[in-house]
Amino acid sequence: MRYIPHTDADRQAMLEALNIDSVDALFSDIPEAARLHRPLRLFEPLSEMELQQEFFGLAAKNLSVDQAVSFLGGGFYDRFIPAAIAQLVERGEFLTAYTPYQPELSQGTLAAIFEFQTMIAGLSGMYAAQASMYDGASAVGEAAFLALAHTRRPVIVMSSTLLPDSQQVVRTYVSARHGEVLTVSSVQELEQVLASRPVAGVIWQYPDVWGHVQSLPRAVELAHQYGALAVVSSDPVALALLRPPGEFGADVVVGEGQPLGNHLNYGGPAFGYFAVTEALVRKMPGRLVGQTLDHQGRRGFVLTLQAREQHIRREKATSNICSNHSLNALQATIYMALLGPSGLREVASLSVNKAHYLAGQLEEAGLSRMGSEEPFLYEFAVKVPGSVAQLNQHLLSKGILGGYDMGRWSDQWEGYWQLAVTEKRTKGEMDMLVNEVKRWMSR
Amino acid sequence: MRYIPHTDADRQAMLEALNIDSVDALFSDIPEAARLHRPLRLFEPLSEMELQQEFFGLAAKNLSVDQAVSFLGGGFYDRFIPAAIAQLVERGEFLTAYTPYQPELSQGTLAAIFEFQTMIAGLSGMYAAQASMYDGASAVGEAAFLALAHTRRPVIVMSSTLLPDSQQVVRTYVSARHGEVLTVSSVQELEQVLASRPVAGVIWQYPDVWGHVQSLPRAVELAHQYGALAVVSSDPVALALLRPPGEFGADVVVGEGQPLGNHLNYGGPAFGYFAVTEALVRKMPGRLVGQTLDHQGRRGFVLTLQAREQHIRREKATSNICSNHSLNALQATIYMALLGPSGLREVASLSVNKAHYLAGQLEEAGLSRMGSEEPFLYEFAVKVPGSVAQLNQHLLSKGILGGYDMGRWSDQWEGYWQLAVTEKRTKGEMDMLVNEVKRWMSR
Amino acid sequence: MDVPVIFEKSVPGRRGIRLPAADVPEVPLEEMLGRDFVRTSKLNLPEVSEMDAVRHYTRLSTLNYGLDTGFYPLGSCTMKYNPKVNEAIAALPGFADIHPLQPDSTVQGMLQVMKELEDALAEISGMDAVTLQPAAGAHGELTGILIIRAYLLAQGQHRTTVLVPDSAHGTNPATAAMAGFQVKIVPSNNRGDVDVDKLRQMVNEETAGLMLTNPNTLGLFEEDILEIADIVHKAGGLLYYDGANANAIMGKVRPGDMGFDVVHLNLHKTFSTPHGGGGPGSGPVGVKSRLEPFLPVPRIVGSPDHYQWTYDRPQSIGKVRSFYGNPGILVRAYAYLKSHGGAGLKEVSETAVLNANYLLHLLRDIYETPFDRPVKHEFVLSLKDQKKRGAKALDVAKRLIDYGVYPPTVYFPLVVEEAMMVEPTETESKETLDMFAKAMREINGEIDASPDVLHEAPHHTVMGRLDETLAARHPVLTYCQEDSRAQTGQEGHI
Amino acid sequence: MDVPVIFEKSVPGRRGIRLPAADVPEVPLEEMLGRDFVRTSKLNLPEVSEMDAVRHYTRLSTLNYGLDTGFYPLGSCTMKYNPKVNEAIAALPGFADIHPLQPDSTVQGMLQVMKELEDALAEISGMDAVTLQPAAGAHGELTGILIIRAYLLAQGQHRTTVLVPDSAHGTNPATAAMAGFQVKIVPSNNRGDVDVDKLRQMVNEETAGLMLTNPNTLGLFEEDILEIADIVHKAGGLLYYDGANANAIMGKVRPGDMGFDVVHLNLHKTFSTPHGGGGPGSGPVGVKSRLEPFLPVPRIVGSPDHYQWTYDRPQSIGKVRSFYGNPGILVRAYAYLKSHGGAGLKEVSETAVLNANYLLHLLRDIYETPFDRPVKHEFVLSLKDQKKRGAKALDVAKRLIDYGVYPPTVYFPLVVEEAMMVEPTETESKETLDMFAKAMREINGEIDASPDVLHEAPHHTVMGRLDETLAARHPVLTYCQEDSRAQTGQEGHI
Ligand SMILES: Cc1ncc(COP(=O)(O)O)c(C=O)c1O
Ligand SMILES: Cc1ncc(COP(=O)(O)O)c(C=O)c1O
Repeated sequence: MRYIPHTDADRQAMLEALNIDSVDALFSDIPEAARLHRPLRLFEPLSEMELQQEFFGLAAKNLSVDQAVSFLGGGFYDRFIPAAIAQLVERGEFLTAYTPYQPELSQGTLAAIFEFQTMIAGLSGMYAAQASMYDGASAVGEAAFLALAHTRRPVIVMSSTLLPDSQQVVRTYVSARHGEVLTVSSVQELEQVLASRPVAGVIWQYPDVWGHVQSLPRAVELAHQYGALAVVSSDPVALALLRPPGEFGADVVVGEGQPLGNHLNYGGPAFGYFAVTEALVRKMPGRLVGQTLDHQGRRGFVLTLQAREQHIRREKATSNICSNHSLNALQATIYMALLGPSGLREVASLSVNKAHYLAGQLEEAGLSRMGSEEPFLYEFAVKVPGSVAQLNQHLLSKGILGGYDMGRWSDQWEGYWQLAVTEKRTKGEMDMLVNEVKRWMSR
Repeated sequence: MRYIPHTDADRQAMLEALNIDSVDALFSDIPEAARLHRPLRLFEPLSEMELQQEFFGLAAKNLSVDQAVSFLGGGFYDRFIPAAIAQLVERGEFLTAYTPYQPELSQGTLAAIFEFQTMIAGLSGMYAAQASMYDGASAVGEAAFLALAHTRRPVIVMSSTLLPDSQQVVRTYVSARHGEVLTVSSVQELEQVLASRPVAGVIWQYPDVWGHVQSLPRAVELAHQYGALAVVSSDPVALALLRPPGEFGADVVVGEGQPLGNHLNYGGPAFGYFAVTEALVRKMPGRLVGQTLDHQGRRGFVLTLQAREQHIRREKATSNICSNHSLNALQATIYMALLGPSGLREVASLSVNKAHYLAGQLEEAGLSRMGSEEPFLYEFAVKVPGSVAQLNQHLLSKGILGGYDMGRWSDQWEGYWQLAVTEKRTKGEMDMLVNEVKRWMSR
Repeated sequence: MDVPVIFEKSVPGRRGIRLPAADVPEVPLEEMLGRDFVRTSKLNLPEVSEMDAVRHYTRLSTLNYGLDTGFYPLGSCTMKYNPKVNEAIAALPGFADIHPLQPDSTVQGMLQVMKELEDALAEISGMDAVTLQPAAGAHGELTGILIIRAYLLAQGQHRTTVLVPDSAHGTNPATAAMAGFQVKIVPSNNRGDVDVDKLRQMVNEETAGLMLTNPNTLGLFEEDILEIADIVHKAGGLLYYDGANANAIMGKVRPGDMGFDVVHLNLHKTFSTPHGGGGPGSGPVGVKSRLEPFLPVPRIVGSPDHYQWTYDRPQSIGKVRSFYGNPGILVRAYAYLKSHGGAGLKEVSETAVLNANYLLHLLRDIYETPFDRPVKHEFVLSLKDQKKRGAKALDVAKRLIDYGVYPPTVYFPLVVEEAMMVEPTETESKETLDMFAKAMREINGEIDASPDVLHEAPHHTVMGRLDETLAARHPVLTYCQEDSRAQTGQEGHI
Repeated sequence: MDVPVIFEKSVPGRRGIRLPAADVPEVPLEEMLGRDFVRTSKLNLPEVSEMDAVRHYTRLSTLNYGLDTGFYPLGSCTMKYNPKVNEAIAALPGFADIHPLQPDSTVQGMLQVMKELEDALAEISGMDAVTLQPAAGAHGELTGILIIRAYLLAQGQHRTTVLVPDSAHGTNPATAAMAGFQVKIVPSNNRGDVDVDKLRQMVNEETAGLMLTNPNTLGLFEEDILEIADIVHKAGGLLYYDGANANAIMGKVRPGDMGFDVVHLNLHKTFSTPHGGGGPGSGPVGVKSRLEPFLPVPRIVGSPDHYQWTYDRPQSIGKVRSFYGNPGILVRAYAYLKSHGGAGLKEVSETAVLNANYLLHLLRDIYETPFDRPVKHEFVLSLKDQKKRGAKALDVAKRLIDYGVYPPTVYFPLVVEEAMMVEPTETESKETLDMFAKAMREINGEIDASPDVLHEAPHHTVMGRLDETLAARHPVLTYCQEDSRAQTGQEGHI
């Protein structure tokens, strides 16, 4: 087979050493009744040449954002990715290593995670960050867990403007702990709920699905006033421009890391990040890297505070996470190193400038923005006169991946069209979009 | 600018250290009259993001053999390239090193070249091979030089079935040395020429442009009989199946290395190879790597026999080659290591099987093969009833890159259509080709 | 020399990647957002040139050891060769550059990959339906346990405990607890198997299920598996299969045929996707048909003409992460499956088991094997004797580094004293196994001859043994410019 | 440990990549070809698994030092950062997977790149027409010299000598000789420039031309260039510009404006394409309009609507290689140009020159500079004094390796005793230059304090100094299974 090095002679020598005739002897302890007595019903094996051809064909059946003009967002963004990242991340020493259990052979991964933790803590304005989560949504879920465990209260309150998938994951996760999840649509509602029950954590998104930011300070304040933890979910690129959640007093900041140099990958793998205040460091899920010295006094790095984790604490662990999304975090680390503070700020502000241009053009065309009294960054929603699905269908025929049909998420948002604009979109592309929208409207 | 690290402060500190106000002071020795007093008239600089977009657009204007079905050959073949090669060759330590002048920091490159020399010598059946030439055609040209210098005779005879570009390069190169080049179409003609003049070298191709092989032994024999060197140009993949030129007594074996794991690259970079008998080792152009020991007796590798080369011998050097195509040779080395003897043989014999199928189908359709009495490998030519250009145009509209129109090379071959079939072509693709040919013929 | 960090290369004002100027009017940020919402604190990212970054991360990579470096017999982790072609495939823009919210009609190739992978994993595991959503093994466990709970609840059963053998991986008890269950530990018997009698006594009407790895973490096949399944099922519980060790059984025996109701598989182990220094992975979950309604949403439905996502699953446990899982990993795993086919997978498992038994054979006269049985794809040694003679499992592990090998897992499973867990995988050659055995035998000799060579190992790495206690006592978790070195060992951050 | 070679990993019968079975009938090879033409001798390729190969070449790479490893101030080689984005661009199937014999209509994107690159190089060098065909600098030289000869012959002039300064790179005299010219060496004066008086005496009706590098290999700008051009032109000869040092002059002065008639540029130096351990490169040649008819065929003609190749150039020197040059390299160079634009290139040269002068400034009080003048992008030190004190240029070079730096070029140019030629390039930071100067100063101190440290350097590499005499005396140029080690130093192959 493809990747098995054994020659017939090797196999024979090994069987002889074991004093058996066939490998079957090594499987004799499997109960006869359980064994599979037929071949697996799968495909014929392909050589690498055939495999390449087959998968080139499959890939060609997908429309990539390199072929179309995309205005999709919702946590994942079509951002520019510097070419250097792939060529570094693909190096076998990074790509094919396991979790850095043996620090002497893993300083590359460990040092990079240490850098990552530093960058994320800085971006979010928090004391410390861990090595990575699977994605933004499960990071929100784990933050809910942390709040339940830390406060020993049973209720999680989340904003209705949290990303849809994050909301669903919070529900799934919190239900596992027999907790209750409530959704609120405003800080007023939030205050009512907090006043009515013992709330463990308040989860807010910043900027939220409409691109809004203004409710955050009050939400954090209220959470603290009622003894709940304030959990904030943020697109990390936005934090290059926005006052970081930590400065508003957030206890936990989490988010989807894809926009930091990770490919869209149809939703994964990217990574989630998780940052906390000093008080909560030992409550964080997942791996943490710390600085230390070797016996000669040289600085190096190790996995640390492992006593929190499942392999030590087992049924008493706060989280079961073991493998995380280390390579994706490495991609983000290199991305942030390549861009630096000015580059990341440029990415975000270009996106803001362009999104505001597009929003303006659409408003002129008669599509009013959701919450138009509030400022927004580079993602926003407009009300479409008619079927968003049909509009998107029209645009697709012109090579445009239109915005997200918010009605698919909730009936309440029927007719709302969520558009994200990144630094990659040009004025020409936006004008084309606007023209096609107009044309469709006057159909 | 893009890749200059200097901050304003750096620049200032350096100017101060030099005690000058501006870098212009460092250019004051350039005569005023020669200086450029206007900006260069080039383009506006592009950021990496714009650059990616621009070049994606340019690339999209080309039809790649991944999008079409190609039957083009002529020294360059659309062969299967294992994915592992790129990921190894792109490693910065290989990619961004210079010629291995400092062996202590270059053992990777040196050991790989040593392996390459071994593989090429073995494939061609020769005593030794050097580190690489620019391409097959210039390798043939350098072989002609070698023959002129070695025999001190003024005439090079080449077969008319040598690749067109190789023929042209031989003419250019030999004319530089005030030598004469004669072309012969058969071994009979060859004998006449040899009998008539003092010939330095006879250049034969094996298999030749028609895919034929049978004339080689006699050509080598005749060359030697008349005191000329026998130079053979061979597609290295063919040598996995063919008795190697060295076993027929060739003095020099050269060829185009692209088929060994190198991309088509619109003709370059690939590489040329150059192998010789023991007697001619010190006459070879280019770099050679030899085995040696370090002061602790450990085996390592160095550039050796450099006394042949331009940097030592200067105007007395036999060749001026300095940079070669090392990275392409590394690609070939890894390719040959991955395929091994059985894999390379499979590549060649699959191509043979498929080419013979196609030739049979075309003959059935009424297109007779050039030299149909002679065996061939995986490249052959057929006579097209009508305009090859028009046939190719028809095929292109069906997504097929048809064979080469030999009439473009020489009026003599008007109507001949050279087809190459590699392991990548499927029966289905060949049947499609044959059907379209038939359809075009009955237009 | 200290291990470098990028912040130390930073020079104020130095630039790597720049973005173009805007082609639209500038938005005055402070005016637009309001003062309170504009970032005023410094973005503490490094300021380096592109070449600085390339050199730094190239250098860091050389401080790492991967499968591409050499033998990596890390028990329970199935460090088999990660095919390069799968990387190239996953990087194709048609897979890497598609947005999760694109219309289904524009991602038919990806949906086909995912659907066919679901079907293949169902066949391999003997289950009826598979979800690809979980991001890793532990995540699959959580998903599976939530499915079990949802199923039981739907039957009106409020069962509260999950049974886990004492040899289980830490994620098993952690998962059960995370999902709100009480965890009860089932002891192993003196053959390394689950103690069936004890199990029989432990099950009752509270039992939601049993989580089991088979072959278990000792590398031993649970011979009584059918009886175990029977006991749990008769008590009304379900059987959960931790598929971390599936590399031993493909084409030989299927969890579904052993009686398991829910299975997770680790694509980053059995199906060769690279581990990336800790992830990403993928932990698909397969279930028997009666559990199918409870799988996470969305589900792929349709036929090769047109696949699409459906959210219409009223009994679903919901979502465990955003979108659909890790498609970028799924593509690689599917390419791996396509390279092998059914017969190929069987050969994979047979060879993995042959390699483990062969290697154990080369070591067993010197290193104690706590259970004298044929193993499956990995084995556990007990270095009790070596410890008595002066070298702990950790010392032997560290010394192996000097022999050019990544050390096996140590101190797991917990049921074996001074455990060393070796998993060679099928992609390693006989020569490599012989080399490893030779190293292990030499090291065993060194214990008596020159014990300090072991205690001070490794000797040739960029760092010697690192002080983990120091790291934990005074955690320094982020880089501080002031004096990074001084922090450590003097005053902690916490 | 010996440096490994792949053949030592070979095991008979082991397989890496396999091909599929044929989908057409098998051709009986021996029957078809005839016995005499079928290969019977063993194909001596290694038999290894894919993982073996990946590990072996990964390991070999780690024995190499590249620009991505660190500072590489190799004089005359312009080892500037090789942008990664250019690699990614060149690897796009639209560039990498197109066949040279495809119809022009199917490669318009590539032809556009090539045509626009020709135009840009013409503008940068001040020439009227450019061919992209030559594969490297030396190949460009050959092309250029053949063009000069063809031009002169077309004027009915049979001129037989080419003048080359004594400071010239070896390829210059080798090229002239290769092209059938007699080579005459022009001495340098005591300022490091061409001795104009001597030159005046040397030119005559036999003079076909003068080959010159400017700035020359000493890093000095030939101040008398206009007079030199005048002398050669008046004698009826042409001026050839070796563009290896063009990194010093972009946007500041152009060879065409200095009086050069033919120019080659090294895209693998000035325009940042990676050197690949010795190549591939690209050496386009630019000429003044009267030489244009002699450029190699084919030429690109047409307009942005439709570019095409033409072979209709009756006076052309013909071809110097197959097809059109190295388009894969041209794409990278064009991407580099597009990233910079005119102002950017000027800044490149200004910074390269600033860096060289700054670094020289840090060293000149300790290391002798034979010519006390501002330099351009590189400089040459003479280590005569260090040699007297006990350490040759080679010793200092080898010792630099221990400081983590790739050694500069040594013993070239030949006109400087114990020469060390340093070219920092513009992509290196002030910190790196300071670090290098510090190392050089420390090493200078070591010469007196502990000379053996230099003689035995390098100390931390995988190999110590290698015995080059042994290698040349008993050349072992291929791997022989029997006893590879034994060959070396006992009986040579030749
Ligand atoms: C037996 C076993 N179960 C579960 C896991 C957890 O898998 P993951 O790391 O993918 O979450 C592991 C990982 O090492 C394992 O070995
Ligand atoms: C001054 C000079 N001329 C010519 C050359 C030859 O260039 P290439 O190696 O590209 O053939 C070099 C290369 O080092 C050089 O430095």
